[in-house]
Order: sequence, then C-alpha cells, then structure tokens
Amino acid sequence: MSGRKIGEVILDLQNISLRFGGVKALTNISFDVREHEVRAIIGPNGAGKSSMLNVINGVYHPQEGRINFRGEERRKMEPHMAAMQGIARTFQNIALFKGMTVLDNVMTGRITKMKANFLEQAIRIGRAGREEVEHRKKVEEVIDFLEIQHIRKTPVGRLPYGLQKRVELARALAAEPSMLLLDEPMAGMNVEEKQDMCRFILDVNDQFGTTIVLIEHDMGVVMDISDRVVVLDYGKKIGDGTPDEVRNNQEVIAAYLGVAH
Amino acid sequence: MQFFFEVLIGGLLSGVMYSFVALGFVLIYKASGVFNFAQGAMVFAAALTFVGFQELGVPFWLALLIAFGVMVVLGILTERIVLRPLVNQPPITLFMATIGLTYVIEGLAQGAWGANVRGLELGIQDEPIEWLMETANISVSKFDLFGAGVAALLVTLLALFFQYTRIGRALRAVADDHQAALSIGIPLQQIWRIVWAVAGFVALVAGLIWGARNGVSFSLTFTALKALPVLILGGFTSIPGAIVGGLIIGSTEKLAEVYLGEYVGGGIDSWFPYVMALAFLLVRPEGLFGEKHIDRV
Amino acid sequence: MKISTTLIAVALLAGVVGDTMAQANEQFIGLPSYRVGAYAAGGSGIYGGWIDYMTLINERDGGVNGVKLSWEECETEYNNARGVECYERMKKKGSTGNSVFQPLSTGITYSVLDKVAADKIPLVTIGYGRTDAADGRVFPWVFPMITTYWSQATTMVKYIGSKEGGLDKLNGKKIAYLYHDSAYGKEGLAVLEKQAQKYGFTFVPLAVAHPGNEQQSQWLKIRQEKPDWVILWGWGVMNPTALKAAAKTGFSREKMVGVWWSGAEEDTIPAGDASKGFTAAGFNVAGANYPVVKAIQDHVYKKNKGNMEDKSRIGSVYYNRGVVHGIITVEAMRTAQAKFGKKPLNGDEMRWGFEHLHIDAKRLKELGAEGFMPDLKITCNDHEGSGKVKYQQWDGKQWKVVSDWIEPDREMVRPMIEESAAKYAKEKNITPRDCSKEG
Amino acid sequence: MFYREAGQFKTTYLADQQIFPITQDRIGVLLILAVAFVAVPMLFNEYWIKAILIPFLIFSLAALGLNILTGYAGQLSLGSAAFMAVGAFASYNFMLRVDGMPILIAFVCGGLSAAVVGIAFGLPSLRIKGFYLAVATLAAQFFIVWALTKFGWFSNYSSSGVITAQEMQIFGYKFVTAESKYLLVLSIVVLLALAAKNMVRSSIGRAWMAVRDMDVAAEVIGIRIMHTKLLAFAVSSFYCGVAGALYAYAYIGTVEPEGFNLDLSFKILFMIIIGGVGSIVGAFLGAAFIVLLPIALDVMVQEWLHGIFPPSISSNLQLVVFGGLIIFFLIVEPHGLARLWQIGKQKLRLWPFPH
Repeated sequence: MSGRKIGEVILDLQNISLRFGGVKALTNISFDVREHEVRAIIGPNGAGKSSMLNVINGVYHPQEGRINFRGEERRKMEPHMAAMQGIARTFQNIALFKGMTVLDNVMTGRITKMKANFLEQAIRIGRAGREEVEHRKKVEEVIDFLEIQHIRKTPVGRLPYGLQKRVELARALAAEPSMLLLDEPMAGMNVEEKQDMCRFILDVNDQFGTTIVLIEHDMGVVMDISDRVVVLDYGKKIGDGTPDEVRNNQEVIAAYLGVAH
Repeated sequence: MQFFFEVLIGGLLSGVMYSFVALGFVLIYKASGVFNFAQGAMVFAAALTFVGFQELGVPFWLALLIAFGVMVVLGILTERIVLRPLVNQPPITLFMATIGLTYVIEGLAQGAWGANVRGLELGIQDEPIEWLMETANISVSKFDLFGAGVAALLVTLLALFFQYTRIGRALRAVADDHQAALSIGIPLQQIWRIVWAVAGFVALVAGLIWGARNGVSFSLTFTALKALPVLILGGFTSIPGAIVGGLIIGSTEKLAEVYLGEYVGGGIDSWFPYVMALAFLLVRPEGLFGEKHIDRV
Repeated sequence: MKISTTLIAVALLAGVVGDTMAQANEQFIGLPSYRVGAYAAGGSGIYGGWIDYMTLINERDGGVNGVKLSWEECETEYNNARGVECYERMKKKGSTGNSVFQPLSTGITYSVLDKVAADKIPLVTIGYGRTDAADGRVFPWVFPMITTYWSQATTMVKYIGSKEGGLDKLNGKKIAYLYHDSAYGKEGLAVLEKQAQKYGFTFVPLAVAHPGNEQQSQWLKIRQEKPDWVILWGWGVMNPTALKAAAKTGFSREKMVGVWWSGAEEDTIPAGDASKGFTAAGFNVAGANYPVVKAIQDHVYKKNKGNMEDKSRIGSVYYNRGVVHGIITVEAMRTAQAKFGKKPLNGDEMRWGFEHLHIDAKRLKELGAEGFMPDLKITCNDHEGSGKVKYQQWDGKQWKVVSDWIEPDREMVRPMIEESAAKYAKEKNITPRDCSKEG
Repeated sequence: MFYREAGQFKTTYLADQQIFPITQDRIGVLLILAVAFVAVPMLFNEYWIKAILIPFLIFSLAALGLNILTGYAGQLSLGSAAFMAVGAFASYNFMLRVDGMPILIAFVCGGLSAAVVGIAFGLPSLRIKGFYLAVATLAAQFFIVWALTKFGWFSNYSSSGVITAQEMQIFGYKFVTAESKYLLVLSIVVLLALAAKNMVRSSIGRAWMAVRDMDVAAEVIGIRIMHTKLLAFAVSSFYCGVAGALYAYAYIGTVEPEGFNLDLSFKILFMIIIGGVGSIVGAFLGAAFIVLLPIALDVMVQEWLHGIFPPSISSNLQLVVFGGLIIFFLIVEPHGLARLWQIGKQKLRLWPFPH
C-alpha cells in the first residue's frame, strides 16, 4: 500500500432501504467510501451485497435514503449516468457481450468518451477515424496491463471463465473510472488466478488511484487487500470498520464468519 | 345502449374464436419455448383433412378421428424432424423454422386436397336466438354461443389435463424449468410430442369452428393473425391469458370499429388489436397474467 | 451443400433463359399462373379453363389457321416480385417472344405496367387491373377488357333499380357498400358516390379489413343502418363470411348484390344455406351446357388432355372465366392474323389484334359462347370494349342467370376514366395518342 | 495457401482498423465490385438484370437494414416491408410535391421519413422485448399499410390507391435501360453497405451489439439504451425506406400498398436468418438465396416435372420444398450462410494443407 493516500469521503450512503414488492432487500443501511481506498462489502449469500452495488450505480433506486457522491446529492438517475460520473463495475455473473471479441468488449468501456456521431462513424471521416485510433491506444494499454494481448481478437464466449473475469475488469478499467465496483471478481477462480486478480486490483488502486468497492467471499483475500470492510446480513448492516475491527466484531462472527466458513 | 350491448356481446363471442387459436400458440410456447407460427397452417390443415375425408364419404366421427390422427402424426414428425435437431438454438431460429413449417403444411394440405373452397356443416344454425331478438332486440347467434360453449369445455378439459394427469404435471414442470424437468427424469422429447399433438387437437377444434363459420379455405391460416394480439395481451404462457385476452381483444376491436371506425374511414380492425395490445404492454410490460420480471445482475 | 444447390439452380436458370425453345410454327403464350396459397382457388380454375380452351383449339382445329398454340406456366404465387420475374422469364420465349401477358392479379398488373410498353407486349386484364387503362389513348398496351370495376358498379345500381321497379324508385333508398379495404375494394367508392347523387339514394360505405374473416362490427352497423340493399365488394373468405353474417343478422340475401369476385362457387359453397338467394355480377356465366364447354369435354377431356384435376369444377364460374380468357386471346390472334398473315405473331402484332378485336353476336354463336359472355368491340379509344354485365343468383346448388346483359352508365364512367387517365398521362409525361390517326 | 493473414503484421492501429484488414479480402472485394460494376452489365442479359439482380440488390439492402436492427441491435422486427412502403410512398410524394426535387435527395428523404416512422414504432422496444416486441412490430406492418391505403393524399388521390414512380433523372441523364437502373441501384447499395460496415465496426455498432448481448451491463457501462435502440430503429428503417424507394423506382414502377405485406416482411427476415444474423455479407447471401430459390424451383419444376404431375401438385411441391429447405438449412447451419462463408475462408487459409 505504498504511495497512495486515502482521501476524503467521496460516496456517502445514508439510511438506504430497498424493497422489491413486499420483499426487503436492504434495510436502513449507511456507510461511506473514501477516495483511493479499497472498501469491501461482505456477508452471506442473500445479504444484499449485489443490491448495494446496484444502488450505488443506479440500477436500483432505493425507496428511502440519501446518496451523496462527490458532494452532490444524487437524484433518481439512469445507470449510464453513473458511468458518466466515473463509476464502473463488474458483475457477479459475468456480463460480457458474448457475441463480440475481447477487443470490442473492452472498446465498449470507452463509449462514454467517444464523441463522433453516427453519421461521422458511417462515413468514417475526420473525428470518427481518429477517435477509433486514439481510444484503441488506451484500450491496448489496459489490455497490456491485464496481460490479455494474446486473446484480443477472440470472441469472449469462447474464453475460459477466469479470462472472462479478467476481460470484464479490462472493460471496466477502459473507462478510466474514479470508482470501480467489483462484484465477486475472484469467484470460481483457482488460487493462481486469484493471486493474479489480487495483484491487478491492487495495481489499479495503486497506479491509477482508483477507489475500489469490492464484494468478495474469500475472507483471506478481503482481509488482505481492503482498507475497510462493511458487513451485511439479511439486508442489514451488522459491522463496519478495518479488517481487524470486523474480525473481532462478535455479531459478525456469529452471523457470518462462524457459520459460513 | 341496446346497440352497445349487442356490439359488446358480439365482440366477446368473436373473442372466444380468437382464443381458440391463441390457445394452440400458448400450449406449444409454454412447453417448448417455441413461438409456433405454423399454428394457423395447422388449423387450416386440420379442417381441410376433416372435410376432405368427409367428402370421400367417411362419417363425421370417423373423419374427426382421422383428422386428429393426422394432426398427431404431424406433431410427432415436427418434433422429430424439426424441433429435436434445433434444440438449444435461439428462439428466433425456431420461430423461422416454424414459418418454414407453415409453407410445408400449406403446400401438403393444398397439394393433397386441392385448392377448392369447401363448406363445413356442424349442424348448428348460425342464426340469431329468437327470444333474445324478440325480448331485447339483441342479436346473438346460436352458433357463436355454441362456439363459446366448446371453448369453455376445451379450456376446462385442458385445465383438468394439466392439473390431474401425470403428463400434465410433467408439462407444467417443463414449462417452469427445462433443466429441472430433465433432472427429475421427464423425457422432454415425449413431452414435446404430446404437446404438439394437443396443439394439433386444439387446431382441429379451432378449424372446425372457424371452418363452419366461414368455410374451409386457405384463409383459415389467417386466423393466426387474429390470435397474435391476444397473445401479447394475455402473455405467451398463460392459458387464462389466452381466454381473457381473446375476450378483451374481441370486444374492444368491435367497439372500436363501430364507434371510432367511422372517423377514420373504417377497416381499422387489421391493426387496432395490435396497437391496443401494444398500448397495454407499455403500461404493463409483463402482460395480463405474467409476473413482474426483475433483471438480476 | 446449399452453395452447390444454388449453383445448380443458377446453372439451370442460365440454361433455361438462354435457349429460346423456338418451335417454328407455334404461337407462344406465357401463363403467369398461381396455384398455391390464398388465391389458388381462383388461379387453378381460371388458368385451367384457359389452358383447356387452348388445348381445344389445338386438338379440334389444329391451331389458329394452322398456327398451334404453345404455352408455359410460371408460378407467381400472386406475388408482385415473382410476377415480374415470370414476365421477364417468358418475355423472350417462343419464336416471337411472349405475345400476351395476363397475370390475373392487379398487383402484378401494376408491376409490369411500365415494362409492357417498352417490351411491346400487350397486357390484357379481364375484369381486374387498372380501370383508367380503358382509355387506350394513354394506355396503348393495356387492355382491361370486357368490363371494368366502374362499369360494373353502375350496372349494379341499374340491377338494383330494376328490382325496385325502376331507377327512379331508388330515390330515398339506402345502399350499403361492404368492401374489402384495399385498392381493389376502393375502386367502387367514387363511382357509387356519384351514382348516389344521380339517383338520390343514400350511400353507406363500410370497410372490411383484410382478410375479412371477421365482420361482426360491420354487420351490426348494417343492422343499425337498415339499408335496403347491400353491395358486397369482397374477395376470398370475406364473401362467405359476409353471407354467413348476413344470415346471422337476419339480412335478406335476396337484397345482396356481389361483385364478380364475390360471385363464384368458391364464395357461396362455404357459406352453405346462407348463400341462397345471393346475386352476383359476372362478365361470364356459370354452366357446363354451353357448346364451347361441351366441345372442351368432347375434344379435350375425352382424350384425357384436360387440365382440371377436379372435373366437377368444369363449368364453374372461374373455369368459364378462364375459357373467356382463351376465347379473347385466340380471337385477337385471329384478328391480327388477318392483317399480318397466318404465322406466329409477336407482341406488337398481337396488340393490333386486341385493339381491333370485334366479337359480335354472330361470332359468339359460332364460338358456342352465346350468352356465355357479352359481345365486345375494342377500339383505339376504348380498351374496355363492352362493359356489359350479367347477374346470376345462387339457388343453393348452382348459379342461375337472372338478368340479361346490362349496359353500364357510360356517360358517367367514360369521363371518369378519361380524367383519371389524363392525370396519369400528366404525371408520367405521356402524350396521348391521336386515335384518328391510328390504322 | 493464397488466402492467409500470416506475415501481414499490422504496425499501426490504423492499419489494423481498416475496413478489410487482410490484403486478400481487400483484393476480393475490389474484384467483386469490378465484376458487379463492369462485367455484369456487359455479360448478363436483360432477364438477369431486371428480374433477378435488381431485386436481389434491393432486397439485400432491406435485409441489411433489418440485420442492423435484429442482427446487431437484437430487436426482432416483423415490419420491414411496411418501412419499405413508407420509403416508397414518401419518395414519391417528395418528387411529386417539391419542384425540381433531385431523385437521389428524394430517396434520402424517403429513407428519412421511414426512419422517423421507425423511431415512432421503435418506442415500445424501450419497454418490451423478444417476441412481444416482434408481435408489436406487426402493429407497424398493419397500421402503415392501412394508412397508405386509407388516406388518398399518400397516393395523390389516385383512383386505385397506387403510385407510379416518376422518371429517374440525374443531371439530365435518364435512367431507362435495365443496365443503367442496375448500376444506380448497385451504387446506392454499395455505398450504404460500406456505411453499414463502418457503423458496425465503430462505437455505435459496439453499442448496438452490447445492447443485444446484455442490455443491463450495457447501460451500466454508460450506453444510453433508449438512444441506442432508437438509433438502430432509425438506421434500420432508413435502409428499408431507401430499399422501398428503389423497389418502386428502379424495379416495379407502379406500386400498391398491399404489395408491402407481411409476407414480404417475413421474406426479409428469412434473408437475414438464412444469410446470417449480425453479418453484412450475410444479408447479401441470404437475399440471393431467398430470391433465387423459388425461381430455381419453379424452373426446375417446369423443366423436369412438366407433365409428370398435375400443375397444382407441382406448384404446391415447390412450396413444400421451399419450406423444407429452409428448415433443413436452419438445422444444418443455424448461423447462416455467412458462417459457411467464413468456414470456407478458413479452409482456404489452410489450403492445401489439411490442418
């Protein structure tokens, strides 16, 4: 954890409650995320972790509660607005575009930054062509960074699971986000792949200063790489603090650590 | 007011006719996820086969039995030749295959029985019920009422079939989850064969009713177009949806033609049901009886 | 796999189109027929009758003045693009190229309208097609022969008038117009509106959406409006549905008059008893007892060379309409042969034949078609030639003629045709021919 | 041996992002274009040009349009023919009502009109998906044909409700001969095909595919779903609209609204399914297949079966074989002719060595 400096609170969630019909997914949850930190959300299955990420990037709209991002109170918004604000994410069940190549998938990550309109693109003169080259450079940097050069032109549907996860991360990184939401980035990976993924996450955090919000089941990993951890259970927050604090929290031990692993 | 009721009742009864055809779509979609565009052609083929055998001097019930047999064979062949090789293909491919199937069925039926247009007599007069005419001056056809009765009977039979037979329960399991159904040992292919046979039976009934109403001609295939808005309204997987959707489409279509039609020159029932079903979907995308779907990510 | 199939097909096409299949002394006639799909009932009947008549000419007379007729079918499926392909495919066939094109489809007629003038092939549309093409000055290559939709509409009013005891009795009456909501169905609108003004009846148009298998709302309207007569301008399933609905509504079939595409066995049989009493127009009549149909039985079917699989349809309305197509084609050829010689004729020469075609009562009798079709005389100016229509009533089993040939209201129709044709000429920059200079 | 990319290293991203990165492909395309523009008008007779090549190109264009919507953006539509109708009738009215309207601009206006209508009927796609949407597009199919029939204004109050295409003229040159019409259609189709190829390999194409493959993820990445879907509807309808205008002006001449019926919509859908969903070349291959197959069948029947079967049987046999071949083909190669094309190239890449 060298070189980076944890900064101010940039995301502040206050008393968030989310319901689907009669089912309560999140109840009265408050926590914050600081700039440049690695923030983990843990909890057993069905605790509401993914719902939490979905609230953060605008896929779900909580019925109650306030969200403050970079000092601005957030109103109801569409998910693509979150992307505009620099929030990128990966998904629990890989959400890549299966019919497209790795390169194209990662290129979609730059979509908010491409300005040429479709007519320019159709004729491919001026800005459209230049843009493709410019953004291709950025994308190639990300591809190099995540060491997936060799599969550039392969359709993602044909890749093994671990590589798909990595491509998904590449797509998120291509957007040069200031905040990255990772939903179980290491699920289903072997030890070696996990180590690689850990390294990438830390490098991202370190080199680009990207704030990371992470959901992960592997406690070892979580405790190793995160600065602060929030613990959810049945849609409620039962713990929040540094890894050490959480590790010693009785309620957390009872509800989660004791039973699940 | 009396006129309004007359239009409404007439519309509801026509709606039942649409439900007949929609039912066939629903059965197949429910069990195999196939949007079977050939349903209209099946209605035509079933009715034509029935009338064809009748013309050859075969008695009513025997002709009915033979036509049913032909539809069962058709269903089994479809499963074997078309569906099984296409399993796991995207829905649109299956849909296109059923359009191909439409050409095959139409060609076979017309090739075998000729292009002649035939009449079909079920022995029920298509005339207004007299006492209703006299007491309330409302014209309701005996035949339409008979059609509604057959529809009610058919739906009851199907409901019982789904509820109380082993095959019916298996069918529902398949509809809910193919994988799960497979894992508990239900032979999917057998289910599909049965469901296509049942859809063939529904097509036969629809063909007889529609055929008796308008004659047995190629236009029976167009009945499918009447059933599609019913499907979007009622949902592709809901049998009650097909019935209620049919009633709603039938009645509003008639009311619209009568009360709105004259402002735009009439003939609006080619598109009005579609636009109405569409408008309904915009308000309630899950359809009449569908469950609200939440995207999970 | 598929590629090889395509290659074979392409090779075949190339081969077929390339060779002319020329037979020295044969008149080639391309038949853009349709025997599948929704229109098959009409197609198989009409093309069947037509082919049988041509076979009759070949078998009995050894052709037309020694020139045998030859033909080839091309399946159009009543589809415009397929029709164009058939037109182009058959254009160069035979020793002189295709000499006449009769697609029996208004859509295909439109699709080849521009092409026939350039290719010099007469386009003959008997009882369908573009009505204003009756103005031969603007449409030299198109022959909407015998009678047009507009003429027919006026004869319907005349017929209704005769039933009411005179045209003057129409004043104050109400006539509903139940029509197929398409270009075809709309043909009757304008002229009937004018007739309504002229004779003082109320005109109630009611559109029925294609295909017309549901007419509940229209018939409820009819029940509400209580018209004295209903004109049925339907097609296909719309006809039996209308008849059934009329029975259901309690509207007398005796008071329903149909267009000629509503007046075939195919329209009445499906409706069963509900059709009884329904009357429909026709420029040909039903019946197998006319000498010309009998001759076909004797010379064609006895030799087992008939085209109809279902022989009970011989003498039906559609079949006889096909015979009329045959008669007109053959007579036009005969007319042209008188000028150009007894040899196979090209499209240009055939066109002259059509334009000078004159089948009078005497000739009809010779042909064994007296009362079977009206007499007609085509001129450069008038490509319709007759306009006469007969009415037949369905007695539950067959069509029975119930009127003589009824003349159309030419004073009304002709100016409408000329006006519409002039508009077309203006849009297309066509200078109408001066018919006084035509030979 | 001759078709391979080995040894062709791209040293710049620009080179890698060329429209056809492999040299042999570039040569191949140029060769095809040369044949299409020069050899075809010289070698093919009028029948081929008028009755097969022109409709083939026009339907290819329509299929291209539908493929953008269905193949790339994943929105199933059964209303392509109606959008063709809009293009045809709109072009006609622009030519009729605007003095001195150049024909090409009229085509563009026809396409734009179709695009506007396409957007209107694309709006439901924001709420509904899959077959529900497909059935909903039938509303467009029926409504548009009804409206064109019903309101006389569209056909300039023609008594039969049909329109007759005006003469095509560019800078005083009149397009009358089959060859000139063919070249005009070919030029337009080639240009629009290139534009389509450009779009699908740019960010808009990636956005379409992203929405097709997983719309929720696409939205999270920052793709505006509404904008992307509606743009797909607009572009697709534009292509169909131009195809419709060409159908009227360069092919049929006089058209009636009923000519643009559901059957035609299905045919166009067949073209992209048989040709290959989500493939530019697939639209052409599919159109060739669907245009040629019925004609080839009819020719075969007339040649071989003449007199063997009664005509109605042989006609119905054509229909059965047509339907059967479509099913057969879907089973054998569900990804369409475009995939076979690719496999063919793959084989060529290895040739003459088997592995």
